[in-house]
Amino acid sequence: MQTRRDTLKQSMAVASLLAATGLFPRDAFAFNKAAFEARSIADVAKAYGAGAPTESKDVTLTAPDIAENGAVVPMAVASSLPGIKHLMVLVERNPSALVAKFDVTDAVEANFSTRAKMGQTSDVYAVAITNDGKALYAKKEVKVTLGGCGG
Amino acid sequence: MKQTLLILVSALATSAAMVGCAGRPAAQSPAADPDQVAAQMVKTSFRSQGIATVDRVTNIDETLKLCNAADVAGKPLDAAVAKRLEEANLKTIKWPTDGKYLGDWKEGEQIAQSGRGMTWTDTAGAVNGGNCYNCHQISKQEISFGTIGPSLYNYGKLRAVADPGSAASKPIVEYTWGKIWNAKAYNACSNMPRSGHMGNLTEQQVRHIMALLLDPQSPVNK
Amino acid sequence: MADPMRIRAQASGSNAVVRVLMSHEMETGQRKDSAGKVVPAWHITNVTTALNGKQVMSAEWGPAVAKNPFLQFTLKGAKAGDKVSVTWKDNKGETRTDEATIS
Amino acid sequence: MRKTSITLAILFGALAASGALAQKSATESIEEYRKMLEDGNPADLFEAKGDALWKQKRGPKNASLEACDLGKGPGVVKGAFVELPRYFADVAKVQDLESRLVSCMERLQGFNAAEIAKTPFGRGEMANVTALATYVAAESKGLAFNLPQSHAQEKTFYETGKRLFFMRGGTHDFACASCHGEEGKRIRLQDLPDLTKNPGDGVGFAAWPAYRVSNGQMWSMQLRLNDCYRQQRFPYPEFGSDAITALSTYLGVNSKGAKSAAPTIKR
Repeated sequence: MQTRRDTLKQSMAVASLLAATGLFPRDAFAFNKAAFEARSIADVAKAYGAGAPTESKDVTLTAPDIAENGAVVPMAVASSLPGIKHLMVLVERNPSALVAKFDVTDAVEANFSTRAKMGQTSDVYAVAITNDGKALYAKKEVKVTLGGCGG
Repeated sequence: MKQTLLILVSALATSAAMVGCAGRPAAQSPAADPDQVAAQMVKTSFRSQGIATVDRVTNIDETLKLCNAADVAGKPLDAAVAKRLEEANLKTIKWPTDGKYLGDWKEGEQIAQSGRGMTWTDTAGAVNGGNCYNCHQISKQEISFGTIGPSLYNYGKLRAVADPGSAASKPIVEYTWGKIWNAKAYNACSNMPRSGHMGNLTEQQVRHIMALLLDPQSPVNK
Repeated sequence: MADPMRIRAQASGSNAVVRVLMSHEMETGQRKDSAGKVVPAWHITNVTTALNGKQVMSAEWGPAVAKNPFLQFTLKGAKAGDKVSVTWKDNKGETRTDEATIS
Repeated sequence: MRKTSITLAILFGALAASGALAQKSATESIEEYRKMLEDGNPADLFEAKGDALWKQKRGPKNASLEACDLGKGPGVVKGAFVELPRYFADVAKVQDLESRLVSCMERLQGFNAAEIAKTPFGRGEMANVTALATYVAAESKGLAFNLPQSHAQEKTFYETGKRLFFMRGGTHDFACASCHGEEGKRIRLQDLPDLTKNPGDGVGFAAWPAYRVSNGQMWSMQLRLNDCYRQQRFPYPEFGSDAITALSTYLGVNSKGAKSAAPTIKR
C-alpha cells in the first residue's frame, strides 16, 4: 500500500511534468463572471442558460443545521436524475450567491462535496441544471453561530 | 603520559558525578520554592504589548493573590478572610450617580453579546463588551451561550421584579448592580469579572445590562 | 509556488472516491486589513480532474469556497492503480497540478 | 434468529428516524457539524509541509533536521511528542516541542533561535516551526501522553505551571482555571475540558496542534496558550518562555494516559 507521503512525493514530481505538456485544455478554465456576481438563485440559473428554478426531491443537499463557524461550512450536492449537466451550491445571503459549480460527465457521479463560507445564517441551495435547461433545487436553512470568547 | 592519565581520571570523575546527579535528583540542593519560581517566571516571561501591560500580572490585588493561593492549595478561602475581602470589594462599588439603575435593554443585549476589548490586539478607548453570553444563558433567542455561570433567563421575572423602580424591587436591583460592578463583593473568589471596578464597562453600559436583566419588557423576562 | 495538494483516492467496487485538500488563501475581496484597506480577491476559479490523463470533471469556484479548500467526488469505472490528477487555477493565473494513484 | 435481527434492525431504524424527527439540540447539531469536518482536515497540508521541512537541507549550514534529538535520541520522531515538555541536558532546560525544534534549527541548521522566537506566528521561519510541530505531533497520533517527571527541573516546572494555571490576573480576573477548572462547562457553544486532570483521549493538551476553522490557520500549542492569555487580557507571553513551558508541563503531566489525536480540526 502506498503511504500518504509517497503519494505526495509522486504528486510533486508529476506536477511540473503535466504543466509542461500542457495536458489540460485551455477551455477547461472558463469562468462565468456573471454567474459568480449574481445575487439571486434565479440569476445564477439564468447565467448558465437555465429557466426559473423549481424545487425537486431528486436533488439532495447535505449541510449541517448549525455551523459552529461560518468560515467553513460543509456542503454536498447530488442528484439521482439522468441528464444532469451542472450541480451547484449557493448561499442566498452571501454577497454573491454562487459558491461552486461542478460539471457532470459520464465519468463522475453527480455528487460533490465542498466547504463554503457563510457570512450569516441563510438558506443554502443545491441546484441541478439538466441538459434540457431545467433548473431544479433543494434548500435548507443553515444557522451560523457566534463561538469562542468573541474577542 | 602522566598528564593524559590525569585528564582521563578527571573526565571519569566528571562523568561519574553527572551520572550520580541524573540518578538522584532529590539529592540536589533543596527544591526551589515553586511560589517564588512562579513569581519570577511571570516577571521574565510576559512583556507589555499594546494596552496589555505587564503590571496586569505582576501587580495584582490582595483578593486575587489570596484566591489564587487557595486554588493552588485546593482549599477554599478561610471564611473570615473571605468576609474581609468581600467587605473590601463592596466598598469599591460605585452606585449610579443619578440614582437611575436601568438603561435600554436593546443596548444591553449588544453589550452582553460582545466579548471584545482590553486585549493586546484592542486599542485604548475602544468600546468594550460585557462578555456575558460567554458564560451565561440570557435571552432565549441566543442559542450560543456558555454555562460557566448560572442561566439568567427570566432573571427579573423569577425574582418577581414587576416594577424595577418600586421599593419592593430595591434590594434585588441594588444587588444586581453591585454584582455586575464588583462580583467579588458577594463571593470573594467568584469567576466573574469585576466589570465596573476594573474599568471594563462604563456606568452607562452597566445600566443597559441591568435593563436587559430586569426590565419587564426585555426578552429575558418574556 | 503554491504548496502541494493532498489527494486521497480509494477504490470501492467499480468506483473510486477522491478527496482533495488544496493549499489556498481563498481571499474573498470583502475583507479589510488592519490599515482598513480592502484585501483584493484571490481565489481558485477552476478545478479540473483527469483519470489516466483524460479529463473527467471540471468545476468553477467563487471566493465563497472556504480557505484551504476541500473537494470530494466519485470517479466511475476507476480501479486501484489508476492515476488521478487534479489541477487548480486561480484568478491571478497561478496554477498547480498534483497526481495520486488510486489505492 | 436471522428474522429477529432483521426485525430489530427495522425497529432501531424506526427509532433512529423518530429521534431525527424530534428537534435536535444545538449541541447535537454542532456535534454533527464537527463530524462532517473530520474527514478532510487541512492540518494534513501542514503535516506534509513539516515532513518535507524535516528532511530538507536548509539554513546557513545546509543541513536537515534528521539528527535532531526530540528527547528519544537523535532522529527519533515517533513517540517524542507525547513525552514533551521534558528536560534536555544539552541546554540544561525543560523545553516544549516548539522550543526544542528551534534549538535544533539553530544547532543543526545554523538559524538564529532568538530571531525565530521574535517572529510572529504564521510568518517566516515561525510558520515552518508550526508545520514541523504538526508533523512531529502527527507521528505520535494514538500514543498515550507520558511526560517524564524524574528530573528536578521537570518537577519544578510542573509545580510552577500549576501556579500559573490558577493565576487570576489581567483586567477581567481570569485564570486558566476560570474556564478549565471544572468538568462539563462550555464557553458559548464550545465545550471546555477540565485541564486540572486528564480530560480524556484527544482532548485539551492531546488535541493541539490543530487547524482552526475560524481563521484557516494552523495553531501550535504555544499559539493556543498565547491566544488564551490574550483573551484573558494578560500581557504577551514570550515564545518559548519558561512560563509557557511550565504551563505546558502542568497540562501535559495531567494528561498522562490520554491518547494524542493531534493534529485535530477545531472551531
